[in-house]
Amino acid sequence: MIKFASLLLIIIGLYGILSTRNVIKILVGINVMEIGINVFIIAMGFVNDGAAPILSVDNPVNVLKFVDPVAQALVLTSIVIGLGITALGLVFARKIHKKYGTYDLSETGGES
Amino acid sequence: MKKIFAGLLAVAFGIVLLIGISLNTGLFGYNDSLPEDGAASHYISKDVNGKTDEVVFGETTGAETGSANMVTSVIANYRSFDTLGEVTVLFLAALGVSLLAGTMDKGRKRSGSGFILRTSARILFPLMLVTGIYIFTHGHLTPGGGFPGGSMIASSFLLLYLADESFRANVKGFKVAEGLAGTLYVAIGIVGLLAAGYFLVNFLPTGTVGNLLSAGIIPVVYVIIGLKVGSEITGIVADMFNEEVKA
Amino acid sequence: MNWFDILEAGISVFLVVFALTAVISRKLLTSIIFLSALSMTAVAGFALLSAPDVAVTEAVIGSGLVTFIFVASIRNLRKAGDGL
Amino acid sequence: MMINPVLLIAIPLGLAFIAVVFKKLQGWILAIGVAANAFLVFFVEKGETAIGGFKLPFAISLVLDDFSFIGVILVNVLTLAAVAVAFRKTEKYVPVILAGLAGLNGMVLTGDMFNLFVFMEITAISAYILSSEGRKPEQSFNYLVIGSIGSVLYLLGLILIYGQTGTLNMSLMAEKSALIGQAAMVLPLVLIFAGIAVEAKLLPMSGWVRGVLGNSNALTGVMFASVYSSAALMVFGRVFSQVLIPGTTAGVIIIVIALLTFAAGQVSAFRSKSLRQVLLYSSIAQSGLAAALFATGFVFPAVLVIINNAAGKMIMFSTAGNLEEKYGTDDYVGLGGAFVRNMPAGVAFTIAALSLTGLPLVFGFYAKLNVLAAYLNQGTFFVPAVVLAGTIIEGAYFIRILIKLWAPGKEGEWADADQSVGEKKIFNPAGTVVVILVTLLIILSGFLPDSVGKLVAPGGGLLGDEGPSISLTMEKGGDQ
Repeated sequence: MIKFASLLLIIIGLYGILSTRNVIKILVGINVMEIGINVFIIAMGFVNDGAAPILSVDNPVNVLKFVDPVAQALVLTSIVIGLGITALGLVFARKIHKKYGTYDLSETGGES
Repeated sequence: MKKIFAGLLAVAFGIVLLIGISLNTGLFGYNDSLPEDGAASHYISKDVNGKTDEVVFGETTGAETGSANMVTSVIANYRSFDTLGEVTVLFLAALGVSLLAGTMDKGRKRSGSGFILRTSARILFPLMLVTGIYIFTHGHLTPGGGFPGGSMIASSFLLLYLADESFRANVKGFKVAEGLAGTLYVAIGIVGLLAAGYFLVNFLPTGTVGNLLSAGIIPVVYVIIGLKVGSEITGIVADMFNEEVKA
Repeated sequence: MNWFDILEAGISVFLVVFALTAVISRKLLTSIIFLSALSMTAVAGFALLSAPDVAVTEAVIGSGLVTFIFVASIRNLRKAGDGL
Repeated sequence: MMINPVLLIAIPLGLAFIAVVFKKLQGWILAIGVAANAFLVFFVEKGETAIGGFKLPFAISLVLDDFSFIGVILVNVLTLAAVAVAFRKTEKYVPVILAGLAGLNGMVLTGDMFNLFVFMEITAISAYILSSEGRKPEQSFNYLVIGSIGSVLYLLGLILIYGQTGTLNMSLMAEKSALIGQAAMVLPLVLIFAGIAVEAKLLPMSGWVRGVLGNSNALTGVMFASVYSSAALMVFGRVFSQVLIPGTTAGVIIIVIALLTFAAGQVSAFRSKSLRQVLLYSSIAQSGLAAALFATGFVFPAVLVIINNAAGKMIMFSTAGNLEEKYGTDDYVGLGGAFVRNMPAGVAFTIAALSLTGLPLVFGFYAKLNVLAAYLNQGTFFVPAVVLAGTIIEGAYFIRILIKLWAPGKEGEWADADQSVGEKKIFNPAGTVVVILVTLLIILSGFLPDSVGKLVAPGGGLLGDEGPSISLTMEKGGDQ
């Protein structure tokens, strides 16, 4: 179910990006897509009734079925990349706001 | 009009996506076990280099990676190169923000921060700082690691920032810390290259799985990442916050 | 229908509802708030799928810092008087 | 003394971090970093080196074979050229250029698909920051949006393949993905294609090129048009002709999109007025051609096209950037006679234009001939026809520019003083030396094509294709 929901998130995020001219709304759309793909990766890496991949005092030995640690490593990297891209996008948004007085892309003369 | 066009395009993309994935791995349900000789199962049983004896928490010594938290072992040992690349992405983002958001505005008037915010900030700041440091020093034992730990430190500075009138993140100090942490990370890689012939190799002993100093260079790498991510995000926050007030 | 399936269904519904609201809402502040709510639901999803590392990171970065920098950019809108 | 290829990534990265600490020495740090990389690239150890001391299929590896050796040389040498040509403009962007250089080297060298994603992100972010030099924030924002969508799609495609094959290592993934059924592989292939297509300027994802390259100066123009695009195309080549060989359906989709990009690029270049717009559309067209060649498995001709495009565009974009800066206009009607005033730049630009069109006695001729011969040997006639038509259009719009810039006066006589623009030196000394050097290389390799063929593909072929499909050496009985 979560796998299907995360795919819907990616589609909704794409719709969010394409349907608006407001810079901040586009960035929200990008973040929705990022969250969608991150949840999808974890859902792909999940194993039915698998345990969190951490050895600890109560499950010291690799006997249980563990969830895929590689998928989680990929998502950790992807989340922080998403933060970096969003921060940069917001700075561009600010410069657009300073130059054109609005967050709306339609007044910026489009393809110059 | 634009919305309808966007809607159609998104729906078309969605249909292609869902059909393609149903052909590929199916839309519902999860797999029952990891691909048998895939990378994941080797990372879990820590037998990539052929040492196949059982890894027991608290007893095994000298395992490939001493980290009990397998995700940390993947991030800081098996695929440490990804994390180095990852830290560079954040480094560039912080650099871009400071380049494009312009310089700090000296005389900025700020909306006064309420009494409640100031006192709660003083109480919360040390707590968040300590939690952040705890998280990234115990990255190889408990969930969480360099990234959340570093961000928590940044959030604690953010809180202080919001609350305190005169406090101004000494951005230059953070930039220097960020640069040094980055250089240190690359230096560890090069030392590994010179010492044992592989870039970013784990040249410290891995000790017994489970106790604090048990994972070779993982704690060192995670402390560096924690400091670097913390200073970078504080830099982003400081630039964002100042610029915003001046705009 | 054991507890896992119920939780899973609930999180899936919330994910889609929050995402739709974040994308469709007219006011910027509303869409940012629902983005933050979406991020928190994702944290719950990660916890359910036994990925604690990712849940901690997404909580601190996703709902914490991303929401902050969005709100920081929106705040100067109110000063500049642009329609929210 | 052979060095470990990882140093090509570690040195610029370490220097980028140091450059933030020592603000005052940034100029020197950039010069040292770029020069060191351009020098060390020729002493790099061939073969596959693992990172982190773990056995290969489960560790990240850097693969240096003949194919990525050319990519690494292109990236490092052309970055040195770009920095030399426009050194004044780099003082704000020293850590960005160095980190970008590390990302580019990583992209070309890596043997791991997720590591490739991370390095593509590093290169993309450094490109977004460099594009802000063009004073058009909405264009940089547009580039960021398209780049983010591309990276999400790439990640989605990669995860689907990882779910099936269980590995991220390129060579292991190549073996395992060959066993998976055609139907299951179409979507992941198209998704990964969409991810790489952004940086490689291919049609559906190349909306950003006009805004970003249209406002580029001498530094960013050269970086985007020759350095970044060569790296992206080499990555496209490695992924689609070695790791995920497209089956019939996915292959047709990719080839059609690539050829459409080629055709659309040539036509738009013909119709555009400003110098940089002509050049950026020509770059899109060349990327389309190279992508089509890779998708059909002709690796050697594709690499020749990339080298030809990289060298040519380096000269043309640095000239165009400097012309725009000095004369203030980018419209080649207003730049009439500019070349008469700047003889070296004019000659270099002309040679580069001839080489891109593929006229004899320059390197481009050997590249274009290999492209046509590869297709004709394979027996397809439609694609060479498209390529030839595109070349004719390309010749038309380049000749039109050259006439305007050499002899704006009436028909058939050189530009006299009053018609041409004022006397302005457009290249700094280092830039002139670099431009002349590259021009000589283009001419020289035009005269000795087969030795260039041996240099590019010493083993007679790249990534398993059959290598030079035509021999131009004068003595009878060439090797083919």
